[in-house]
Amino acid sequence: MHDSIILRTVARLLLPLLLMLSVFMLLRGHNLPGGGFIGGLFAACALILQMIAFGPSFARRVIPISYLGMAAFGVFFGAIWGLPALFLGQPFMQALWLADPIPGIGKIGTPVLFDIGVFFTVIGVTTQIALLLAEEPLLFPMPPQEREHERKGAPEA
Amino acid sequence: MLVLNFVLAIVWMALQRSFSLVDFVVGFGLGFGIIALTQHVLRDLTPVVENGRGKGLGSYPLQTWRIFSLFAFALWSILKSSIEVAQIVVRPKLNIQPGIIAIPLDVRSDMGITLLANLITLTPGTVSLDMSTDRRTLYVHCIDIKDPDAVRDDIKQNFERRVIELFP
Amino acid sequence: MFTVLMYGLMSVVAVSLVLAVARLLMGPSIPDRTMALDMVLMHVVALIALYGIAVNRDVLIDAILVTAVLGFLGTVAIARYIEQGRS
Amino acid sequence: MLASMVLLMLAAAPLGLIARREPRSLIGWGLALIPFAAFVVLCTQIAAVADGVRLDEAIAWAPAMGLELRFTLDGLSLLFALIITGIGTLIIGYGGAYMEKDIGLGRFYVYLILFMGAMLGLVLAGNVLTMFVFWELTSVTSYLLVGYKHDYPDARRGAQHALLVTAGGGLALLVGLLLLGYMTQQTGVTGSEAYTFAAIIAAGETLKLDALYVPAMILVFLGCFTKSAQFPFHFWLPGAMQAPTPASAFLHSATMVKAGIYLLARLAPGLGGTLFWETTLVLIGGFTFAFGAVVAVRQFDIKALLAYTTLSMLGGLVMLIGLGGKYGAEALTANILAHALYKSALFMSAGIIDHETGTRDLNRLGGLRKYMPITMVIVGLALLSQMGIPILLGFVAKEWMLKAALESSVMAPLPILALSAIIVGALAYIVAAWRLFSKAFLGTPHPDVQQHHIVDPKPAMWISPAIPALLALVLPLGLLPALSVLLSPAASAVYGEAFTFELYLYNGINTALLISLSIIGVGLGLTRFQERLATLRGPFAKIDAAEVFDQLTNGMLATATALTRTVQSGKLRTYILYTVLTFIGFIGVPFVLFGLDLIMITADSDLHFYEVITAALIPIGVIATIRARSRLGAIIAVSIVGAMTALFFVLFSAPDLALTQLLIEALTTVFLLLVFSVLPVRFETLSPPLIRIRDGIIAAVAGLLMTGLVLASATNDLFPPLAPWFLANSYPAGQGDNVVNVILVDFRSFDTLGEITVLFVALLGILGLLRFRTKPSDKRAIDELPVIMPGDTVREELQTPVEIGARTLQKDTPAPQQSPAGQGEAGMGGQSASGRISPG
Amino acid sequence: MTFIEIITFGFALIGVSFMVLSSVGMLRMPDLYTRIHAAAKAGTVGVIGILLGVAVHSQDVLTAAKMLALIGFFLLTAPVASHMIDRAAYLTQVQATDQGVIDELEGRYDLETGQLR
Amino acid sequence: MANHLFLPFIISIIGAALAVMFAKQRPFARTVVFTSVLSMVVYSIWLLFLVMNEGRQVTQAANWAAPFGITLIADGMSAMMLSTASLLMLGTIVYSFYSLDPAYERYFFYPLLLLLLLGVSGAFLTGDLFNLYVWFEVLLLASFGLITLGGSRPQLEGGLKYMVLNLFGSTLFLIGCGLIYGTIGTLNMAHIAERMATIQEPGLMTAIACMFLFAYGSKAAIVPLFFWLPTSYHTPPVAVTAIFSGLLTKVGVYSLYRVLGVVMQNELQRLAPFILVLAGLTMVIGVFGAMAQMNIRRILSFHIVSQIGYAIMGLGLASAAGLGAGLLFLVHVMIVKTALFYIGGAAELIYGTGDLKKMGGLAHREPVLATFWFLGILSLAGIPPMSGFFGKLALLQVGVSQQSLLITLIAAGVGLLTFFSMLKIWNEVFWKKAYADMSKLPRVHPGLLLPGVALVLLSVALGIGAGFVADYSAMAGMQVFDQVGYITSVCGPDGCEAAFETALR
Amino acid sequence: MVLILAVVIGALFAGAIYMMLRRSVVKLILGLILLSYAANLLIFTMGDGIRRGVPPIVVNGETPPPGTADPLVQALILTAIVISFAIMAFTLALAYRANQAVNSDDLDDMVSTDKL
Ligand code: NA
Ligand code: NA
Repeated sequence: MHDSIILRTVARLLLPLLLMLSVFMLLRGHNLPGGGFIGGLFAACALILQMIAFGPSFARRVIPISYLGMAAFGVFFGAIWGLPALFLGQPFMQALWLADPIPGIGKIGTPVLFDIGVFFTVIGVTTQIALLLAEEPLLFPMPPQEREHERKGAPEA
Repeated sequence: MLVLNFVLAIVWMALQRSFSLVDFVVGFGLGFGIIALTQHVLRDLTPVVENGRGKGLGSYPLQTWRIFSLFAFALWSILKSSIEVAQIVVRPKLNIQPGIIAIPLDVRSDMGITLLANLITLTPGTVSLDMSTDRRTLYVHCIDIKDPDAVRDDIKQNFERRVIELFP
Repeated sequence: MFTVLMYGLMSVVAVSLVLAVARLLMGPSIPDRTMALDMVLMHVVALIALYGIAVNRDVLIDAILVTAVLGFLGTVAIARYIEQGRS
Repeated sequence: MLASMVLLMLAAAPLGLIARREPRSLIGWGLALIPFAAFVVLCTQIAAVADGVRLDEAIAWAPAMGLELRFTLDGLSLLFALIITGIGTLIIGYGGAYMEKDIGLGRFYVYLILFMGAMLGLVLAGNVLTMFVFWELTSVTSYLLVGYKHDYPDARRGAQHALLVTAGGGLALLVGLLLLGYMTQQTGVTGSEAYTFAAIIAAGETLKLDALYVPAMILVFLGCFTKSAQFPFHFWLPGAMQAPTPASAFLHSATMVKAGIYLLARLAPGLGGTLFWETTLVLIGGFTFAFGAVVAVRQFDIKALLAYTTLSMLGGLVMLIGLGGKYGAEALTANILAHALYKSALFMSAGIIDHETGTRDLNRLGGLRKYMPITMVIVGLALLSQMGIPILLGFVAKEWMLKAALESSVMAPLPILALSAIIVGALAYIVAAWRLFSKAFLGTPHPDVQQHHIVDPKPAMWISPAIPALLALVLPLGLLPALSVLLSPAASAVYGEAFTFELYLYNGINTALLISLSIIGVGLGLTRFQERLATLRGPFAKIDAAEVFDQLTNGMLATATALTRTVQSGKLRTYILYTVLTFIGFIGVPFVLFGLDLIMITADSDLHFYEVITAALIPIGVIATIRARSRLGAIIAVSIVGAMTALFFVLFSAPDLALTQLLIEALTTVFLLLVFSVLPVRFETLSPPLIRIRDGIIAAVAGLLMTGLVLASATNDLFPPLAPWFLANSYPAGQGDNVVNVILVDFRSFDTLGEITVLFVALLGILGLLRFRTKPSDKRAIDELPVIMPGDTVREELQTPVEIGARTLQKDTPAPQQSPAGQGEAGMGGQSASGRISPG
Repeated sequence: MTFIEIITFGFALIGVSFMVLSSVGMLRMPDLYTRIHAAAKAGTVGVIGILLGVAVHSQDVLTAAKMLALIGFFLLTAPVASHMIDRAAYLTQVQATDQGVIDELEGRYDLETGQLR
Repeated sequence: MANHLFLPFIISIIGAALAVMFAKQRPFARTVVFTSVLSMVVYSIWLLFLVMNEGRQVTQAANWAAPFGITLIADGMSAMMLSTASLLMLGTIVYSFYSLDPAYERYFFYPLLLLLLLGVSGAFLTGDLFNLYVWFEVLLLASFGLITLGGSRPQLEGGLKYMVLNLFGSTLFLIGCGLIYGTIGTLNMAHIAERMATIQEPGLMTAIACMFLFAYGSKAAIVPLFFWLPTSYHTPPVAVTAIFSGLLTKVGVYSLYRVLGVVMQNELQRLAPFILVLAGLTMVIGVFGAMAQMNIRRILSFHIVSQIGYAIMGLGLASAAGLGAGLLFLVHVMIVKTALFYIGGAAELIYGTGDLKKMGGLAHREPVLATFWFLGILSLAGIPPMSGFFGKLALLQVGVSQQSLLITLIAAGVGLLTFFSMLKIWNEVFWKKAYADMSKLPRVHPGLLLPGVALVLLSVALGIGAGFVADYSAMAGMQVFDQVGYITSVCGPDGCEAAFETALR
Repeated sequence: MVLILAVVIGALFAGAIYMMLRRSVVKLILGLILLSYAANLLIFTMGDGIRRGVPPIVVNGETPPPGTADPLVQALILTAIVISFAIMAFTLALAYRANQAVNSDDLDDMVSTDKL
């Protein structure tokens, strides 16, 4: 069934808006409801919207980075920001803050950078899982007889 | 694309609740990054200004006026027809003749079609059901069709005319 | 006084929410239920907005409203997969 | 000195592998130097021990558990140690010649030397746990020796029976010894000291009065009776005859089976003398003595006959310990020595006969006197000693045994019972001995015997049995006083006080002598009816203890199968049902018992109508999910629950939660659609109404329990919570206004680090799950191999528990292989050994 | 009550009443397609009303701008949802009410190829 | 502040992330994982001796003071478990090099192993209840991934049952955390311990303690919550089953020791008789299950359940000596059971099946494999001088000295049945002669033997060096049972309540 | 409100268990989802009181008043939600693959790994 043009156009329109919103959610998280998880989920929703509108293969090309790589990078990025404290002889992941806030973004410290790591992990994991699940029937189609049995039962849907 | 970038910068400033230059720079930078990252998705969302196909669309201020007039008209027609539908719902006896009508379209661009379809759906009483594969005809379900042709003309005159000015 | 009115309105929306859920439970076909779910989400948005007014913390609720609107993602997904006969 | 002797011998075991190469007989005698060296060292101690010197060495092993390697040398230990090393030397030499053509001799010697070291350690141990360590090692090495020819199912079965019975008894013994140690600790002795024999014996008086005395003794007896093959645990000994003859000669006659006797003797001074002790030992010992002897008469396989006489003598020794007193102790030491000598000689001779003629079946032998004169002499001497014919050591030992019974101070009926058992046993000994001698050496040779060119073996082989046989004759003639130097310290160790005694051949007419001579007379008379006696179908004919043990095992396997099949049914639903019922039981019972009164229901003043609606819609959503008739309907119903929860979080001031819940809600719906849209459409209700009602009730009870727990816990404010600290420190210390997020990325950032790892692992798992599909490889190496080798499996190998279960449950199937030839009451290895010629 | 509050309540009331009407409409309407009209109405007028109320109540230009952006965002997504549901319903043969006068879409779908003339 | 405690986390998280990021360069990814585990082994053994000399090591994550921040604490028990776990993981990685077909590597087999070790190490080192839940979930998900990797039907069926039952257990653990916070108001284990100590009579706390007994009991596969183990453990490749047998149920037991042993001691005393009953049932049903099987890995799997009964007996004896004995037994059984899986797996690879009826004649064919299998079952049956003897002896000794004779006799009896079912494997696979000519069967690869042999030798060494091990586990047992010592080392000399009040002012 | 919440949690828990006891894999998964909802709501009730309109947000620097909602509980639930989401995703993938391998949605067909 051909995908509805209306859905596709709206999806494309929403993409930049939602991504912007997700970054905003991430950065304001420390002071107002938001943060790494919520920002990450936002961005993931935006990408999954593309998947629903255009199908998984298109969604994979929306961002030219492998989502698995992004997830691994997120974990790595999140973990390394605990190390600076260790070098100063403090316990792992102790918060270290820059003296004055960066205009336009706000105070930056290891917790915020850790939150950015969380952000990328969430995007990478959620989107990759969605794409894996969506591509599954295309790569390994269900055995045919399964299909007949399905049609037999009058689908209420 | 540039327009989109500016829009994003403005959105960023609104979100940040501060309109300083620094916020604009940050907003624009972020917008630039996002558009660069996903530009092949956004490629043919032709913004109003750059579309030069025939019809000499006149200058930029005229376009902005048209946007606002479309916006105002939309709000007005939403209110009007929602009251109509409300009456239908409230009246104890339901005498409505719902049905699906086909409307030949002149508008071509994605944005145009989407805007038109959404406007039709938004005005209660009409829901755009589907678009023919060759994007020639739009099928709309109406809650109460006294005279099919009247409805078709009403939609084409009021909505399509205004939309086509913006997104041919 | 104003807040009491607001709570009143919220209760009205709550009743309307129950009606929407009724449709969702009865709805013969899945598109009925999907539409009803969409209605429920609208009512959630409405309740959150009214609550924001009543408790006077408008700044907090904007993020929530955006998310509530994102609920449409679920509705669209359901519709999308119904129509593909994949169900 | 003692520790190094034991540990060196254990360490020397691998040297046995030299015997993989030729000439094995020479290597055998070379290796015999190991035990011989120990024997010599021990001999140097005889004098010192006789003067009451008591060597005591200890190496700490696990002091926290009272475990140390403590070795002591007193009379009793010396006697056993000398037997072990002396006969050990002969056995190893003999083994080299006996298994000259078998490359496995290397492996055999490793096990044998390991056993010898363990046995030595057992008898020299000063600490009960040290003894137990070696006790278990002897069981294991015996298993390996009996199962030497493990290709044959009978060997495996015999080995398994031997190990399970002795190891089972060993475990009971361990608990018994721990009880003894614990009781000794109660009397004030601390640490590993409490586990030494000396301390236990010293505390004997108080231990005997302790309530735990009887259970401890029962457990210790279990260990000893299984090890020393007392009735009803005797059946493993005949089964163990599957072992190569050198092993049978060494383990299952002279040493290992005497471990139980050694332990009882060692504990006797401290824990002996109670009514329970005496009655148990005399009854069981006496019965085994008589029973074993009687059964021996009916055997056709020489080794089986010797096995039954061995377990009978072991019964006798147990009885002697029970009888107690000086004479009991003396008789014990004398008989231990006498039996060790003649039985090892007989076993080795049986090996020679088997080695030369190829069979041990008395029906297929006969007339060997013309072919094997030397063997005949050796067997003759040994049998005379077994029959207790005067001037042989056996006669002296039997004299003392009768004296012990006559003079014993134990409670009334026991001495008479003991005496009658001795008489019956002695008579049977005589008949069995004569039957062995006459059928093997006298009479006309059996046709098989005639064809083979049978002759006496090389001296390297007959020298080993010859020495103990000669000693049985030489010792009584002149060395009795010298012997008492060895036996007195041993007897005094068993009796508890030091005393000396003299063995004598003749010391005037006394009742013991008269009984002994009359026994000989009657015995010789009975030999005329030996064949009829051999085939007498007594009351015990049908019970084959080994068969009973097998049926017990199969019965247990059948119950195990039945239990597992019901418990582990495979249905996930049943597992979840059991789990939920356990949940209700584990948490419900204590909660109902103790927690109910804590439930406080407080009115909530500013409750709003819309809050009630929001909350009420959640259960409605749950019911909708349950009753949904299609998957998409169910997904939508679940969405209501999610949406209402999110709304609830908004209304009760948890913005971050509401945001996360709504987003997760949308994504969950998408994921569910992606997967469910491919699964089958209909939601037919699969289970019958009755099941659904039952599940409903269980679910409701679990829900009710959870409601109760929530009510009891939420209103409980016994202690101030942590929350205020986070509210206070979020801005100043955490540099952030959104306290929840500050907790997530700073205060408890370690949780969040774990959480993103959870996400990451989930992704890796899903990636592997969806994209990685291994093809089941169908080619297997074993498929082309020829079917299981048909063969010498005389008895059906333990089939799968399933088949056994089936077989055992149908009661009527006949026991397999009722062999035609006279089925001995408890034929060796449960099989008619007569028909089997066991190679090598 | 202050003037601002009155206006807020006004907008909110309009919004809520339209929502209630649409809920009622959803229950009363004979078939799915007519019900979608009622639902769409709630989405549009109902929420817009309440959001305008919030904008007014906040007495802050920025929040009001944000609310307008939100209304815009909402106007973009709500119709798409209704459209998708309507389309899905038609494709899976959910029958319309018998009072239906005309159906110019009749027979235009070619289910196999997914084309629509 | 013992900041070295963070090393295991840093090593494994960054190691795993790198291994996935550079998954294309297979050799690099493999060495990253190997060096990570190797350094974990070295670190944990160093920690073992550090704790022995200097006592408990404590630090606070992100430097927020107890009871508010997350505490990491390593005492004797955690050091013992951590070093054994990382050693076994090293063994599994070496074993996988030789036993596993390379395709597994492309789907992140080694990073999953490393993350499993991360979860386990986190559970051993954390001093915070909710943080324990998080590390539980890490190791759970890693185990879900590992058990299903390969996608064969048995793996999927078994994996589904494994997952659902474990999820139910871990959700109840989460609910338990909630209830504890609701009633006791804190999440720091030391603080909970201090506050719960003031509750004398049985009440709601007993029900909540039972909930933890249920949650950790289902993870430790005690009766009647063990169904997930036998149905799924025999389905993945042997290397996976081996490491599962050494780690997963043991984390459940460790959590029982930590939460019931340290935090809820009053409740432990009350529940002790009930726990002993569970221990007995677990021993018996586990060994009965093993006797009914005719497949190597299924027999060994049921034995895991049976051996957990012994560890629960240690808990049921509810004393420093009991816990010490339990720990000694636990370390022994982790090593020996994993070794038996390695060796059993090597035998299986020769025949291509684990069905005893199709195997046989291996004693002559592979004498080294036979010898170490025999030594392994000796150790499992508790025959001296193997480590098993000391494990069992310690438990029986404490059982006797605390007059719980019934459980002691059951423990001894089940030991015999264990030996019986292990002998069945010895008889059928090694001694029975099944095939006339076995020359066509493949020979066992030395690499496959290396881990199994090494661990059996370790069991012998632990037997001979039992003095040190016994002392260490006795010390560890005392450390666990010494609630005051635990509280003061986490929150300072005047306890957590005082620290709590000063911080709030 | 605590009573209402307690009843809701009880209903969710009961519904979850009933669904998990069904033979269809799909219902089992839905049961697990309801179970995680029950757990999350339970933890929420365990917070330092259930309060309206006082989110744990610091307003221009002052410490939030004592009646503020419990932030710790909210942080725990947020973690729990995300973890149960990851687990739900894995459960779905596994149920899908199991269904594909066994070609049936009925759990009673998945007993092969326990056959003696
Ligand atoms: Na409309
Ligand atoms: Na509380």
